[in-house]
Amino acid sequence: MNVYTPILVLGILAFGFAVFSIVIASFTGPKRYNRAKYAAYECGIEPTPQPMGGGRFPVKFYLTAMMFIIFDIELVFLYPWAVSADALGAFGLIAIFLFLINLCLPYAFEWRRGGLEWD
Amino acid sequence: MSIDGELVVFIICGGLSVIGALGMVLSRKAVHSALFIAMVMINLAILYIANSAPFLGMVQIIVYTGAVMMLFLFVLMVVGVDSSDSLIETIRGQRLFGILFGVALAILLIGGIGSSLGDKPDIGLKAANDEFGGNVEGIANLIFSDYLFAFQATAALLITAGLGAVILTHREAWKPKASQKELSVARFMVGAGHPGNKPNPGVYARHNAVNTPAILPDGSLALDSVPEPVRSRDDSLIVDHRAVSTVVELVESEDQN
Amino acid sequence: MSGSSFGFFGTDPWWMVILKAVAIFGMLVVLTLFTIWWERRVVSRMQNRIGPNRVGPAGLLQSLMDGFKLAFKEEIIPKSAHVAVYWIAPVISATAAFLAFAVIPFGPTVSIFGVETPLQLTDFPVSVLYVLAIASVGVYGLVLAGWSSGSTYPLLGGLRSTAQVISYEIAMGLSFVAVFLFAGSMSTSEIIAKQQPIWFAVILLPSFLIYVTSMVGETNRAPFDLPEAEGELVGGFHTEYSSLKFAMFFLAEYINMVTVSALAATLFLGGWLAPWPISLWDSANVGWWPILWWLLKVQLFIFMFIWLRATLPRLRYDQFMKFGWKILIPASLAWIFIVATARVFRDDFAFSNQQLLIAGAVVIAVLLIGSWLLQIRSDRKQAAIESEREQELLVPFDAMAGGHPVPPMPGQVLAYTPRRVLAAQSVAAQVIPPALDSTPTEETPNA
Amino acid sequence: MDPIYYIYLATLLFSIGAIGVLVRRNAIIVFMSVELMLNAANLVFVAFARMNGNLDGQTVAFFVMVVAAAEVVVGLAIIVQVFRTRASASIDEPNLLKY
Repeated sequence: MNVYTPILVLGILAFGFAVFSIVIASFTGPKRYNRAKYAAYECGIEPTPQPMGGGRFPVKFYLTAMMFIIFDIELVFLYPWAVSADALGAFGLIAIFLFLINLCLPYAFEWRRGGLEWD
Repeated sequence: MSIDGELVVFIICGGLSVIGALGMVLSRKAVHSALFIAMVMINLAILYIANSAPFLGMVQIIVYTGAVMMLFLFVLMVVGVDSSDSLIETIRGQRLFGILFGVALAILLIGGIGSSLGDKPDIGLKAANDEFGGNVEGIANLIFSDYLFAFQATAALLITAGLGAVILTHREAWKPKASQKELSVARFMVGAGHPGNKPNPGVYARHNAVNTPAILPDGSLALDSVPEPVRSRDDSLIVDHRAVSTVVELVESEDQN
Repeated sequence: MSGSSFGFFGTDPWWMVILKAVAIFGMLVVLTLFTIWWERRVVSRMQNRIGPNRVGPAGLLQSLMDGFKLAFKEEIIPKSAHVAVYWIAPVISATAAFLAFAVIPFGPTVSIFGVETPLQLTDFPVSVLYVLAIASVGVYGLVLAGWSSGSTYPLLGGLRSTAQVISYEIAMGLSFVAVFLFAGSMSTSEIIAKQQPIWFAVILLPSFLIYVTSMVGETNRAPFDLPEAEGELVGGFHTEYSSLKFAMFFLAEYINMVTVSALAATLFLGGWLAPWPISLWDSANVGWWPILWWLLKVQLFIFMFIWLRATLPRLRYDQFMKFGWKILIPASLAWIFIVATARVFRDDFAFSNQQLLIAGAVVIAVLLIGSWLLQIRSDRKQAAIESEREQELLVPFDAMAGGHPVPPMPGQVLAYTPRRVLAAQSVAAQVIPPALDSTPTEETPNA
Repeated sequence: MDPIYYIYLATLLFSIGAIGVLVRRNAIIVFMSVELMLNAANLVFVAFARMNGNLDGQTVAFFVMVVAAAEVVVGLAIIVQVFRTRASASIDEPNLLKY
């Protein structure tokens, strides 16, 4: 019984509860077919399969996710340092300081180029 | 081959990851293969934890499944979701040779590794982990001593990645964003079309859909009331309800086709 | 008070593990139902109305009955939905919401049926990272729900709320760094053991404030819940969901709220440690009492969520994305620098606390004034651009200015030659219809 | 349990990734197969770290993950550019970009 089996037990419990309640819904609920009900919510017209936004690519989502990856990597490097900061002392501080300054450059560049503004 | 906890975990997670990998390669929809590979990554994270690498398992889920696959999903949902593969093969028989090559690679590697590493002792990481007080501290000590140069090099790599992505995708706006004042001035300029807001679609009509133009007091259709994207798509979408006596007829006619 | 040694975790008998898991599961479901009821009551009291009081004593069973009602509602799966992913999304959301609670400590070691065990399901050296990992898996539920519903409103809602959760997850992660710096470890029980003398909220106040703000953004709550705003994107990513699948998202949202509050209590308010006046009573941190302190702290945070929802107006999407990216992240980075250098100066160069406080205050003051001046400068530059562009707007672009005709730059418009003005008037004439019985096809202006 | 099985699993995943790269035509799927191959390499690093008893394997796997993430950032930026000009993400179009 190592440290991780309780997580498995809670996971099975939660997964079972979620699947059980979703499967029940299809039996307990009534079934009344009505064409309008099953149409997707598009203010009343059939959505022709168009590329979303008419082919224009909302680049803001891509840029946010990209910036998230860069900061995620920064985060993941910060944690080992933070945990053993006392052992690493001043040397560790300078190394992390340089690392963070380096990672602020793409952030500053995107800020300046307006990648962070949502219109 | 003693049946212990780790073997059970290996069989379950290993099997799931192989199924996920096959699903990723074979699935029709791109988002499904993204989900399959996310499943593979989570199973690999569990295998890392089984190999006494908890920090790496968590990093795998946070950085890889949480961020990289999220970027994939973002791009997939907005770009290539429905761009299914074109089945024409530029190189004749590419599909067949690809699979043959893959299988040959697998057999070669397993054979080679199996014979050479058969009797490797399994020292295990108990000692290494506890030397600095834990797995994370051990990795931190390594990063800040032997791998310091690689650590700073990844920072430089991330600068180039960040700059490259912004330059490639972010288009500088030609003219600065129009302020509220400029917008209203442009709206009332000559030839700018209908300055006020247009009648809502479906007003006075028998159907409240967006593609039903409003009827003006003198009985003619106000085409401006149909929103521009619908109008620009094709005129067949604009439904004129004046001719149809009842809405029921319309609904049934649509049910037939 | 026995510090957390990992010897305790992983040695529970199997029935104890199941007992603890079921207890946590039950507590979470009951806490969710209670939070839903409590939120509706508090929000209504703040708006001078009574709130649910019909079902059960003072309306306590209201949310339970809502659950049952949702079970009996019709299951509508839209025609354009991708059914497999449509089913998986709520399961991912709900399971991830429950799993995050495996590492939250509720109390010290206590004897249950004669077995000495800590009041915590499990703990390992990277447990706070585990919570972050589960949170990022939970985000999958949002984005998949949005995409699988098929129509554009849920897709946009799903993408927007995912972008928001991602942005605030960074600020949350950065606020953990200062806590790990002081606690020296990432396991929740260790962090609580280190908070015994003084809570981290007191010595790391900026991190605490950043965490509380990003907590609200992370769960799509209160002032940051634009993707689900009725006026904006109808229902956000769960527009097309009905009956119990919708209940799963609802349950996942409230459990996420409880999880981030429990994490806030654990990391910053000393989890189950008794607050100051009660901690003087010596047996306050022993036995079953600490669960009460833990519950009070979590309810304090949940009350804050509800209070925010009842009072603050909803922020626009670009405003809180700007807030997330441009204010929270630089602030937490600066705070990490300050804390790290202060610790190094204190340990290696033996600065006294008093000197460090002065130096820290000076640095923070310099940063604040600097950002304030930057803001003024950029505002003034913006106003200058605006006024300069206004003059430019009044003077129409003259193609023949340099003697030789020059094409307009993008954004500049050619002066209206008479022919175009005439065409514009004819277009205007079109709008007034010539006759009564013209069929729609003739209507399209031929200019 | 003999850690050699992890290495067999990793080679299996690696070859499935290789097949994916060779067979599939959608640029994003090819990119995901490359990610799968990188993950298989990480698993081998972790298995060897355990066999040899030091943490170097895990640290290198950690760096491989970071580099793969940076690679995805730029790779997807290029795929997005190809989509913007060609409105399709198939891997045949990029060579037309030079015209």
